[in-house]
Amino acid sequence: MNQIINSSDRPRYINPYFGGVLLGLLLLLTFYITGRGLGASGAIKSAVVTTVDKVAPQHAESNTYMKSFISDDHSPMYNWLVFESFGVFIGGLLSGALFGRIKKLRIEKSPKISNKTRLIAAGIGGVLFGIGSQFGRGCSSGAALAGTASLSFGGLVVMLFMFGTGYAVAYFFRKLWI
Amino acid sequence: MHVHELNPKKTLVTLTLFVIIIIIGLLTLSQPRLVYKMDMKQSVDLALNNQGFVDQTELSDLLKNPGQNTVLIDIRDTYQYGRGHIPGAENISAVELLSEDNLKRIADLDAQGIKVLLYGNTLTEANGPFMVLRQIGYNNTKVLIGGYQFYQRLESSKGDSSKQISCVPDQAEYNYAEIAKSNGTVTEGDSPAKKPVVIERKKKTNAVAGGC
Amino acid sequence: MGPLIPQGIIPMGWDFVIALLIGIAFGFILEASGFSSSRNITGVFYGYNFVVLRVFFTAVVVAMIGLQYFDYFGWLDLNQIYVLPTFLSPMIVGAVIMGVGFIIGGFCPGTSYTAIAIGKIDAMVFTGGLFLGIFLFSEFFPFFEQFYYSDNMGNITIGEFLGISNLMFTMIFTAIAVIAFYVTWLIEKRVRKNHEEYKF
Amino acid sequence: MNKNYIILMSMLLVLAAGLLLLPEKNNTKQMNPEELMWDIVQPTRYVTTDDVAKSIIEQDPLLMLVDVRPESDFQDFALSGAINLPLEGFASDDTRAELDYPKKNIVFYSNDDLRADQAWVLAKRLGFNNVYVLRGGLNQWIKTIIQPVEPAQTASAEEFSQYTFRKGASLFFTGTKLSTTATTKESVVVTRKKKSSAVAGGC
Repeated sequence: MNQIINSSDRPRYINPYFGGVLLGLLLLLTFYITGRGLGASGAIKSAVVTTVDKVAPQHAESNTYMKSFISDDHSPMYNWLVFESFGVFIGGLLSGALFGRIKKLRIEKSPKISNKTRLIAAGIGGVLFGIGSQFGRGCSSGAALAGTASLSFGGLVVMLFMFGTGYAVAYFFRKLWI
Repeated sequence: MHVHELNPKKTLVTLTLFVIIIIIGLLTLSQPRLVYKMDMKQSVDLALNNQGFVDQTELSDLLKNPGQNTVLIDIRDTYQYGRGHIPGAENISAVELLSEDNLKRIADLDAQGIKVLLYGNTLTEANGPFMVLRQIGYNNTKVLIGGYQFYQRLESSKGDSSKQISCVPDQAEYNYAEIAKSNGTVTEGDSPAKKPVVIERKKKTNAVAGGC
Repeated sequence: MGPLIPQGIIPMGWDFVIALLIGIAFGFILEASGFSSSRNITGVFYGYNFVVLRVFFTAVVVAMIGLQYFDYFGWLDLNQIYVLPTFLSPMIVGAVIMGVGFIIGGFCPGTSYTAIAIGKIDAMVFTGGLFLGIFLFSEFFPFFEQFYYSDNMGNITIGEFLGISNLMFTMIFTAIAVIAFYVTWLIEKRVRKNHEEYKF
Repeated sequence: MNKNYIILMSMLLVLAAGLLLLPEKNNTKQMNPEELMWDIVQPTRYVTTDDVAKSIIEQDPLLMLVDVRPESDFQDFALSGAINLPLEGFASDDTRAELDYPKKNIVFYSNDDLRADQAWVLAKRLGFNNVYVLRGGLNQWIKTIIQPVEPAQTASAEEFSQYTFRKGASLFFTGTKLSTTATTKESVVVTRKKKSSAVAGGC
């Protein structure tokens, strides 16, 4: 534990508790300023609605789910979460640049699987997460993080079941990661 | 162990900042000067049971032996007070009643077993200040039914035993349902119940809110 | 005082500027904590890297405690805070689906944005998958519309559901978090002894 | 384990425990007594029977009449569109919920104005800012609206126009009584205050 490994190929991250405290304070600030928490999947939802609305407006209008997010006043992209998510991207860019993690395009995976497997898994995971986040009224940041912090019962439920399921099925997908 | 996990100093510093903010919050937390001593249930009971309402008999007794165990406080404005008030009453406005000095005085009076009787022009005018004082724990406060208007009527009818003056708070003066049923064709004097009321009303023309 | 925007202290026009700034801070913290790496994230499920748990629980505990102190000080009106409404069964189903998606995909939406920023192709595919998933959900929405709105418990808080005060729950939650930090530290030490390769 | 981590964890625990040790907060949602007293002396908290009559006739969607008398009295007679919240119930949370229409003007009335005034003080303490008292209550209602008295010949033009209005109102309320009582129970439907307007499912 006392040995200090300082090889340059090792990514340098901040202390997770430090990240946690910072994230907690940021969340608190967000609540203080805007009255609601952070979020991420909402931006994709706006993007989906916008795309469908552009490509097939009538189809979007006839869809009961999408219709509720379409307004005549402005595009669904004109949304708090879209701006916030764009900020998340920029923030990632800044941090990546600062810690020297921005490199050429690459795929991160367990050495046991091929690139193709990893990409298919990522795609399937994304689809599942997309569907799940709609049922769960938010993803890990919106429902689990911000929801639990604001003491919403639903937020706690999402957090417990999401991590619980993760542990329950982790064994079957171990090859993807270790 | 990851390299980064060996150095939680920044974390400590940040968290300490957070703690400092909270300590500042605790220190600057202003305790309100006045707090409600009654919970909602007690307050509702206070209202419904007419606790602390002083009726005509009590008032007459009080006027016969003034200054003994009750202090009268007129909460109307100085102008109205100047035009006439119950003998021995002091003039303190409702808002002033909550000043440090006045509250201390009420508490001191309570310690001596002396009551504080508030009145306005009507019962309703003094009811709010009375309820506030009671709810913040000054249980020796009372309020005069009918207010100053009722006192005036009581005075003017002095010695005239034929006139029975009474005043019951929030009493229906009419049979509303009857009037509603009679379909608007009510003419003066067709209901015996409201006859005295009409007469009474004409007498006290300056009274805005009728009743007592 | 707060929340500032709903109270009109900060005009609505600043809404999106603030959103962008908050997003930048959010993204920075996520990336700097190592959430741009899916193997870092999934480590929490295999016991070799509990960074997710640490960041997540610390953040929730700090924010939760802070919110309640702020409410106590009168700086923030908790009644005006958006409390996520609870739709119990759809939320459980959603969380289970997300759990599976999490372990297969290795990201969650927020972290995938930061991973794209540093050039991870898998994160781009994941985000594409998210897009497709939400699209599919919208398309097939009529089939489970009834289920989607079922079990509505309103804006119920944890304390209300458990029948304890929210302050008490915060204490319990903090205690659980601290215990979890210690236990995972022990687990991580043991697992790492057996594995040598953690170069991510 | 690094000593700093132990300090860190202790700090979190102390912070959380501190929440439990905080002295019981007097409910800040309640209006503090001084502010309440200031509001009590404002004459604007009263509305006249004429105002209410006008609002009812014009079907003002913002008007919410609350009868604070016992239920039996309410059954016998009530102003049209009024709901019944007897003063007894003001201690319960249900009553609180009934009054939670922040956009409406809630007018309390009783036989006279005492009970209404008491209800007003209690509601105000509970933090409802949009409450008023019907000056003179139903007694005044009958005197001025249902059975208006013609002003003396020397009275001002304003008094006469007021009298004309009252005559008309009297006809309105007594003549169309049957139809208005029928709709009394289904009072105005309004949307409740939501906790927040944020989009659901926004993550």
